Amino acid sequence: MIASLRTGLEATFKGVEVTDREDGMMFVLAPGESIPAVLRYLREHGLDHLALVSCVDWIEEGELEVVYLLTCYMRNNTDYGPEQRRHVLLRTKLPRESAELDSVIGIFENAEPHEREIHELYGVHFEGHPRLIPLFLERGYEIPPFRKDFDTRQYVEKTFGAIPPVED
Amino acid sequence: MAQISEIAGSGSGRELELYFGPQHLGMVGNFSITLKVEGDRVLKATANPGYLHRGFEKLMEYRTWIQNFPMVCRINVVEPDSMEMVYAMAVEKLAGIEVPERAQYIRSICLELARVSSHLFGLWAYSNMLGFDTPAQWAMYHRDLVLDLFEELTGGRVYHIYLWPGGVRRDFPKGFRDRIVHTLHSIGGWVPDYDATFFNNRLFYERARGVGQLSQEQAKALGATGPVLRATGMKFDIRKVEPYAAYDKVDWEVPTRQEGDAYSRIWVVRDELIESVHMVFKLLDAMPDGEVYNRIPNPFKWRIPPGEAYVRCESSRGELGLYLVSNGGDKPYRVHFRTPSYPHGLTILEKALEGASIADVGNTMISLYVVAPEIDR
Amino acid sequence: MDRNQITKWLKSPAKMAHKYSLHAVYFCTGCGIIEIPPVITTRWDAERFGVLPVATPRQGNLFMITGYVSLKTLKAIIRTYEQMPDPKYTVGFGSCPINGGMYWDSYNTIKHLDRYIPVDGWIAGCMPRPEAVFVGVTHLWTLIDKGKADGYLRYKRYYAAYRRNQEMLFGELQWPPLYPTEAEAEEARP
Amino acid sequence: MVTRIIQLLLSPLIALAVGVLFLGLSRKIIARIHRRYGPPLYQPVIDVIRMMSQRSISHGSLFELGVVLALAGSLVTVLFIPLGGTVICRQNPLAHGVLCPLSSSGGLLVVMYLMLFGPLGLALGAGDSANPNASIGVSRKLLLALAYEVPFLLVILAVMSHYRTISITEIVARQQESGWGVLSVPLSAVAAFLILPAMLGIRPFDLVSAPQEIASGPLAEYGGSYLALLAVQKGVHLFVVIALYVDLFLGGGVNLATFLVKMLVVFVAAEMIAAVLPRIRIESAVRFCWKWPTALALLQMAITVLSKSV
Repeated sequence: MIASLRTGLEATFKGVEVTDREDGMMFVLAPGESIPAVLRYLREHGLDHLALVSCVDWIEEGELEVVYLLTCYMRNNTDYGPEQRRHVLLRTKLPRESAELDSVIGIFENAEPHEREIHELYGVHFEGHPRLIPLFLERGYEIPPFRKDFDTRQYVEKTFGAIPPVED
Repeated sequence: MAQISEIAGSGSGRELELYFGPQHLGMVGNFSITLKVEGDRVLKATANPGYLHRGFEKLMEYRTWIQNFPMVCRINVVEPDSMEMVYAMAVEKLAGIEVPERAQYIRSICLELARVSSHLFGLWAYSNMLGFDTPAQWAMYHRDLVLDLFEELTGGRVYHIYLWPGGVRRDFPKGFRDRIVHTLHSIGGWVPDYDATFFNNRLFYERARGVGQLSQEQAKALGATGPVLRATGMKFDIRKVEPYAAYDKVDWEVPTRQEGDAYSRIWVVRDELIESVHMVFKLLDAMPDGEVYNRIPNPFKWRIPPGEAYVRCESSRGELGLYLVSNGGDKPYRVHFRTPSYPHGLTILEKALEGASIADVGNTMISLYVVAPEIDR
Repeated sequence: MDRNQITKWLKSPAKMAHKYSLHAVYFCTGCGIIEIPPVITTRWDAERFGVLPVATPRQGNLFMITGYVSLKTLKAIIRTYEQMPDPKYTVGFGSCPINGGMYWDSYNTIKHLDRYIPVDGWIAGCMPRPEAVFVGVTHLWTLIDKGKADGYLRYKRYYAAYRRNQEMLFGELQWPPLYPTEAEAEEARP
Repeated sequence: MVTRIIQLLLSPLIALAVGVLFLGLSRKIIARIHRRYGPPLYQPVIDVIRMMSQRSISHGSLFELGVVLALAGSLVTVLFIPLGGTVICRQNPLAHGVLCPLSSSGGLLVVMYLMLFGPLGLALGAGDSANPNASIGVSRKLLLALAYEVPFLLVILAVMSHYRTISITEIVARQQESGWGVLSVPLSAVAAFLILPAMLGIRPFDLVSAPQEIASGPLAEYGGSYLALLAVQKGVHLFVVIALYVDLFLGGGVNLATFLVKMLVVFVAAEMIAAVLPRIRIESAVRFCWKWPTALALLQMAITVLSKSV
């Protein structure tokens, strides 16, 4: 089934690049607008566990890369096959200045906090997300703190270093 | 008894906003839930994390590969060893380091001991929440016995920094094997007492039955793993699905339950605890002699070839994954931990608390095995 | 109770009662909280010395800040601290509240806790062992005896400076000042 | 007259001392069951002194009034309860040797009403603190009072119709002549023991002040000297409930010492059961109280009424 996944993906979607690695990892690169469709396709073809939504800031290329990591749950209780060891890594590249993506909550419900987190820490806007409010942070930052051009050491010196001791 | 809860509900007769945590005796960890309450019923629950956010993944980008070892274990204070394990595995995968056979066994033993201590902590938290003070105190004492083992092995009670890329930091000290066996036997001897006071107690059944119930379909859709998923009847365990360390070398069972409520989750935890103890005995018997670590290059000049890896292991709370990207430098380019409490504490908790009684808020949260620092990172 | 304690009890009952009835506000601010359950349970049993966790800040007089303090937590800490009735004692637990510890370059944790609320004593280490907690408590007894555990008085005296530091971090605070600030005190003066 | 005044002063003092001692004892017993050393017996005294010396924050006059009402209610109840002693002269209530300053007036019915002052005062004060946890705690407390009042009333009715009097002194005297209440109204005694933890507010019925659920409920906003007074009130309430149990079913006491020994036995038994049980939900508490204790009390009442009318 997994072998057919590659051909199926390439046949169904335009502009999708699939690469395989021998350790069981499959990399799928898709354009931003087809992400929900590809995710739905993958889900229908057995990859029903969205383990992680992550984001990488490739500052030199000027791109933010959003990564969806998919694996399978078991079909039955004796199902310990190589298929379970399969990881599919779906990624898409977005321009750093105007990073926007469609929300996938309709397909994987547990993507909701992940998308909120990426919105907060990387500044990617997710269209159709019901509550893009801060998840972790208390104060606002000019640059979302996980981007590579946010220098946390400089920031710490500027913010916390400026606060004087109370009594000496 | 619906009428009585309605009477209890009409006591105040209006909607209240109630903050459960962060400063709350029923809250394990620095976490907060905002509850919209009518009388004794929760109408809507909103998880409010971030009290423990330190930006770990950002900080790790500023530290070299080896400097990150003291960092990773601090993400989850309850079970730091699986954090070390997953980082060591990812680094080994990217750098292509082999691990000696004996080190694999020691790693497994270490992780299982950590699981025992973590489950005992969970048992403390859960029974303390319900007001079962006596078994709670015992569980905390027995956890301390396991921590004593760790202290002897690694020098630290809580943070061990023991699992190392290329193996483990040092071999077992002399006579350590007997002390493990002795400690685990003395904990095992208390299992009948735990059963009598807690697990077979009728009141535990009444408090936990039907609380935070999830069907297997719901659990899968919401990304549940670990005891939460196994309590719905699926034998999904990374140790079996994608064996690492020495878990494929010994024979063991994955305990499950069918109902998917707090009661079955805590029973799964109990069964796992016993299974882990048995597994340690089997691993100790099968352990070969030999080296315990392969030398790594000079840590100050250590560069790891570019690439990305997703590795996962089974912590006591579920699937713990690490997405690691290297750009060929001396520091990681991007680290992202997939922690099991993340879906449990944010998505599932909000779902499970809708319509629950206030008496069951902490009950549900702890039975979902949520650890706050794992969520916030 | 030995004999010279009885004279102390007769001389200053309030001070002695504060020493032997330290009710700690149960607030898990960081990973240091992992060593609190062993301290209060069977093996170390802090209740022998009257140390007991309580549910609300109104009932306590000891505030243990266990571990790193993120910005969001600091807000909760300040509010909790201000709700506690005087006299109250604060103990920083672990390296992180002292100077940031491991997280010295984290953008979301504060580095020096004593710049936002007064601290009476520190227990250093990552993690401090349960024994260290007991040593810390006995040191706190000495401080109370000598009248040096005066964090709550310092908070009142330097409230303007503390409030200024808090506002430097958070901007406008949502709650009113605990003590009248200098400007208000000026206004109130006839 | 002088004896009366001395008694009026003495019995609340005994209640205060013994009640607070019982609080300390309960902590020690539970610690020993946990395999801990436990705090010293006088730990509650230290706590009360400490709270008294802390700054108290008030939330309004009702907030203060509630505490006073609760404590006063409990202290007044003590005056109506005989604390040991033998009746000397049945005809002249004033000339008896029983330590009960107000034995001639009221009796069981007054005690029953006065015992409601505790919950009501707490409800009044906690309602004024505007803390949601407190109001949930109060609604639980009133519901729990409703739950245990039903079997309690039935128990008292059975006792009253068995002895054909409402005077507690009289009941005690009759027991000392013809055997304890445990033997003559056994089912009522069992029922009363079952609801004893609910009346005392200890496990498994400590859902009112459940610290892990609603942050100590009605007490959430109390601190300083108010909390000290409420701690004392808890001790006195403990004393009242157990003293009443001893008077109704264990034949009071020949003198104060035997009376206190009997109280100690009842209290330790209740605490040991409490130590191994968890906290239950309010629904289960109400269901429990209206099921077994009520059934037993009803049965005993039917037996008593039938045997008396034959």
